[in-house]
Amino acid sequence: MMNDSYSYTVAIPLILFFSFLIIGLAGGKLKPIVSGIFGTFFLLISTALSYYTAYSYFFVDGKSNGVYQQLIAYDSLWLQFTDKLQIHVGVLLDPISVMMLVVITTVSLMVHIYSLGYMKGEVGFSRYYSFLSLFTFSMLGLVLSSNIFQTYIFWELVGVSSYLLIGHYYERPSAVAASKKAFIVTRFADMGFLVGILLLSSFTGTFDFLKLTDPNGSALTQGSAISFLGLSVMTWSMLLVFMGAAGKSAMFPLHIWLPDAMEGPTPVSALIHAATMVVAGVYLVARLFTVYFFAAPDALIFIGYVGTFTSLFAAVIACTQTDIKRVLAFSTISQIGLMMGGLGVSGYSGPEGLGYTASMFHLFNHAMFKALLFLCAGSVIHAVHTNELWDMGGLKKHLPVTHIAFLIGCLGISGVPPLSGFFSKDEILTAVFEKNKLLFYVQFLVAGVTAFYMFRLYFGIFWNKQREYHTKPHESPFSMLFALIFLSIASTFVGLIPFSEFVTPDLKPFTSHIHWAIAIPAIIIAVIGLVLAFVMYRKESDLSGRLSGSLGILYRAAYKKFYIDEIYLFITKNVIFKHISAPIAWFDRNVVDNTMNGIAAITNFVSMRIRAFQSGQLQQYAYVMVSGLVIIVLVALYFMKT
Amino acid sequence: MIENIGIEQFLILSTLMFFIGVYGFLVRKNLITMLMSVELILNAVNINFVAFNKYYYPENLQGHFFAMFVIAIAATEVAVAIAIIISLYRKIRTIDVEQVDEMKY
Amino acid sequence: MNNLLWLLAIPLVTIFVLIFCNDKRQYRLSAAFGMGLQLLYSFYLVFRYTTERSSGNIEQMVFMHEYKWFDSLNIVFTTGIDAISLALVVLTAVVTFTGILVSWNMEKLPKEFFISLITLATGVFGFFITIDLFTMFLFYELAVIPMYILIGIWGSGKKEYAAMKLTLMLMGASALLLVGILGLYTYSSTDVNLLSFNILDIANANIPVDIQKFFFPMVFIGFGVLGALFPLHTWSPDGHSSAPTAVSMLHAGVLMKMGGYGCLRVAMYLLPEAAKELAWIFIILTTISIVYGAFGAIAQKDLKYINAYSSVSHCGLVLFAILMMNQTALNGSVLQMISHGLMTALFFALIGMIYERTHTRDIRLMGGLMKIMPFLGVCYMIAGFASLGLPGLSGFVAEINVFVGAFMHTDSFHRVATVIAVSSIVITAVYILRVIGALLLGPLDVEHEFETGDARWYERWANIILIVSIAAIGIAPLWLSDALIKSLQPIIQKLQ
Amino acid sequence: MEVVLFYIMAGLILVFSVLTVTSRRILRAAVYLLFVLIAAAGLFFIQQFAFLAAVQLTLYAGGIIVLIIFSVMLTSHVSEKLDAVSFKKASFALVACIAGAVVCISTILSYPFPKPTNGEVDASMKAIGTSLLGYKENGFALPFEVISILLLAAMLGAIIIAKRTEK
Repeated sequence: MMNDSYSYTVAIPLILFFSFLIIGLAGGKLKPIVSGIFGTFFLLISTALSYYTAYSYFFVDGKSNGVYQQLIAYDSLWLQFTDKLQIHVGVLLDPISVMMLVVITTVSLMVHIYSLGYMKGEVGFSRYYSFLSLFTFSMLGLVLSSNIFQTYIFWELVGVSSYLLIGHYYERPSAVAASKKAFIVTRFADMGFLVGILLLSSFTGTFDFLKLTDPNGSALTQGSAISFLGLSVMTWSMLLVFMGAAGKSAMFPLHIWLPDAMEGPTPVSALIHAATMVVAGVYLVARLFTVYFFAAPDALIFIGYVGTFTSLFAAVIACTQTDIKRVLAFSTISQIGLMMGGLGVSGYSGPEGLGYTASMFHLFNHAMFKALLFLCAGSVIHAVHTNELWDMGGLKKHLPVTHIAFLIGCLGISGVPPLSGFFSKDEILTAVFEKNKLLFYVQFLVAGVTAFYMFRLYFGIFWNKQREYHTKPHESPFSMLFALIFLSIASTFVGLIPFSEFVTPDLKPFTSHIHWAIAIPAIIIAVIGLVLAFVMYRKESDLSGRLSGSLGILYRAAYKKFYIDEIYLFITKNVIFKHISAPIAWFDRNVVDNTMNGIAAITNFVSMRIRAFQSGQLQQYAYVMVSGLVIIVLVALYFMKT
Repeated sequence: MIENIGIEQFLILSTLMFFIGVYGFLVRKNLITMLMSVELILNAVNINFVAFNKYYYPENLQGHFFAMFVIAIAATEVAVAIAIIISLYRKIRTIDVEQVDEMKY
Repeated sequence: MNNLLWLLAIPLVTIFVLIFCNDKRQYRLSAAFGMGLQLLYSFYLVFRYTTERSSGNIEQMVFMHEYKWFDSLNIVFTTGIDAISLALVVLTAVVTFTGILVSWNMEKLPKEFFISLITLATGVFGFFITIDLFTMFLFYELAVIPMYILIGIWGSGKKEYAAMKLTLMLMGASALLLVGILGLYTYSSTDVNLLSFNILDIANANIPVDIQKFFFPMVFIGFGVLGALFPLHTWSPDGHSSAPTAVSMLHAGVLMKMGGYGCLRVAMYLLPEAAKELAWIFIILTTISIVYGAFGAIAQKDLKYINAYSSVSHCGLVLFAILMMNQTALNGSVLQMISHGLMTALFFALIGMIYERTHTRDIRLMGGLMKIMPFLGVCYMIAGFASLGLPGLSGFVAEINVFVGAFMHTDSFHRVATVIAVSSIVITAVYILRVIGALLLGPLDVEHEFETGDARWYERWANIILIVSIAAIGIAPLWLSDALIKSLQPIIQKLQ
Repeated sequence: MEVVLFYIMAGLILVFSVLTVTSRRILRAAVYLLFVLIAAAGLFFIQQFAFLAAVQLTLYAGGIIVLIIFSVMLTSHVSEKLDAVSFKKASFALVACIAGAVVCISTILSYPFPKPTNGEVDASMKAIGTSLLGYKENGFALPFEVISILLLAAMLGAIIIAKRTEK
């Protein structure tokens, strides 16, 4: 449905594209701080526009007859394959995209402001801001996509901006390797995504989200009938699309790039690798939820299992890591796993769609508190110049504001009421409980583990024993603290938003309540985790060492991230490089090329033989000529008499 | 008179002379002697021309003139050939045909 | 002004002027001026073409002119363009012009260099504007021969070997091609007096399927060698790596496109029935090409070799798309030709510039160049992103057209081939990022004395022109793609 | 009379031809060639081509042989003996030549030559002169001119080739 009154929304991403171009092209000539302020200013405009859009969509005219409308605010033809199959670039407004607008612009704005302080004096400051603009532009483009191919386009663009930002410190080999890994792993997943799109479009004949996700439309019924290897084609294509989503959202086993991506500047981790880009996969599944639910329910269940498994897997690893950013990275993976789990068990209409709503709710909350946690971590790193947990301790006196903000973040993620995480996690657990008991118990456990590792971090950084620091740690500048305070407030209160009034799979609002029967055990297990962490890490003690020692092999495996990286390394280095690529290069040089050279050599050889006739001996030529002539005459005279 | 000699005799004579010339051309290694063999061949041809003119076309002189032109051409040929032989001799101090095999491959 | 012979006249006059120039300044200025003029003229042609089309001219070819050449065999030099050839003409003009900018400081025999380069370009222009098989063949040869001289004299490394190999393989291919062309000529009409080399005439002739099946492989392989069809691609790595910068650009950027264009315009268009029956063989070969080139590129250490193998992969995609025989795929193949032409020209230009400063092309010996030559570094990254198909740059548009088109076939053979081809986007990412990582990023290798200094003005302009073209197609592909689709209709109708 | 003369001439020609190609002293070979040429001139006389015979004597026997002898003297010693011809080479050449001769002679003998017309040949100086400069039927003005150009060209060529090149 076209709606012209929202056509200004196209400016929300475009402003940032221009910001990218201006800062990117003029970057070298501007004073660094000027490009920073430029970028922030442009983003501020976008943010204001987004808030205005959200306000008018949710509270003024988004609803019609009690149902939220999917509005096409802008549409233009970008590329035409056939008369029917076209790529449009457009703006689709519906509850989740408007919600994402708010999330992205808010977090991004905070990160922009934060970075003014954090990145001050770094080389490549302008470059940093131009890439931030590029990223925000692409991310906004992604969520506003009206077309699955448009999603793919921006999907790739966020991938590349992530690559560029992870590799910000490009002189550090580890950063280069990490950025490369991130890009290639997600690229591999995107290949699945692309094939999924191709498969989907070839059966439904459209890329358009509105046509694809229309529950009464023809798109959903096509392709379900044809099956391949026991699953319907629709299921296959949706699984492939999920592969793309899993790559971006770091689902097991494609999660390996995210911890390494922490090589990038910390604000980047907060923006891209915690709040926005990594949840793009969740967003994509939510965007195509109707298709999953009606045409590929098997794929949906699969997503639920993958998400839940990943959340446990990552949570366990998070308990053993000592790099604070990596702990947060694994925590992100774990939380995204929960969101995927929530989506996987969701129903479609009315309160059955709680899983969907909860998942989006959690996405929203997670963006706030995880960005907060990362920015706090950034503030800590800024103060002590190390990422290593055991090199920190006793910082609560030096960094009071950061301390409080971090505490709020930890409480939020652990699901302690009345902070935001409590509400969304409770809804997810409720939804899972009603659908699948196994998944419920796993997620319930994850909630406890989450509280444990988060408070392990908290106590490790801020309590524990005071360490020796090269320079006395000091609180961060105002721009950074402003972002921390803003996000703290947000994380505290966003949980009170009645999300089910806004975001539901069938676009019809419903009212949800807190299920205390599930909420209370969840709070209890979170508190248990908290207390455990308190006991083990409040003061320096050998308790944790003894525990890890007694767990032995399990602990080491978790510490080594279950050797997944090593497996990948083995596959890429030994299998692909050594046993495919190098042999092909050898084959090309030695077999294919030598065949060609061999043909040349044979020609050469033959001609060397033939040239012996050309001896330069005049008499030999004459002799051949004479005898040849005689023979020809003989033949002509005696054998060709007719 | 000449009627007593058949044209075959002339032809056989010239054939023999021709092949003697060819034999010389094939076996003599000295370029000058090869040149002489060529002269033999040319002369053999001349005899044929003249004989045919005499026996079958006495009313005009085509064979006769051809023989004359052959003689003229033989003269030019010898002149050029000897020039080549001499300059060759200056260059490589030999006129042995087997040594003159630069023009190969 | 819309006589296409201008496209030949301008370079020829430039060559003529060059003959009378006598110092380096004059050579490069006159060469750049001539080719700049050519570039402007090609833009003017685009403008004329669009006005012509929008005024309702729906002829297959516009701006047709005929010049009787050899009456008794009915050889008529016919010029004419549609959107496909026009796009390639503009590509050629862009690449030639930037090639001359890149060779601005050519030290060795600059006059002869520019003359040969422009001669080569003339051949290419002629090839694209003619719609007469005989002259097309003639221009093909005209483009290949200067290559031998250019690589043999101005090349580096094993240049004689590379030049010989390249020329011999292309000549061998052209022998096959000639047989094919003569075959087409012989069957172009049932009346001996009406035999014709004109593509449009031959398209109307009904050539029997058996005959088509005989000549199709010849024509396809003949052009395919130029388009680096596996396993006849081996001239390309050696040739590209030995050639001087501008020649690599022109060669990979434009000459290899002649292969694709020929396959499309001659093999597919004139021999459609055989194409349908025999396509599967070549689909297998091109699929191998795509993956094989990409894997081959991973293991290389020399920048030019990496790029040469990447060209094998990308040109494989061109031929792959052509064989898919539907509108989207064919459109994708033409877009891929243009896109690959631009980005590979950019790559080779950059490699040349980097080589000038580092005196090595071995990626193991370099590192951290971004620090000392940021402009070239950024350009290289953009070229890399275009190559791995980043949206917003031309490579993406071409690739999705190819993939979507190929996937429209519903049988599993085509689909499996397509999925394998799609996998190349990952492998491409691997080698591109590997090069970027090893070359531009990481710590600066201080053991090697690199000449510092970022791009000079002419290098900047060459890069900027190419990047702007790549981005223009990548951001707004619709106008180009629509024009191409219209021009592809006659070919598609034959193939259905 | 003519018959006897013919056989004498023919005998001389054959004998001296063989000697020309077999003699190992080059100067002698030249002299033998001279005899062959003179004998051939004799044959022309027998057939009443007096002018041709005269040309043969002056040009061939006179000019060419002298030229050859000069060149022999320039390039080798008078007393020098050439190497003997290798048996292999000689036998191969002989086989080819005899085979050729046999083929030709057998063809000649088996061919039924028609009876000669026996007309008188008018080889007087006048007839030769008019034919040679005539440009109508039976006129040889064009070849005559061509030959003259050829001679000129050969003269120039010979001078240039034999000219000592300065180093």
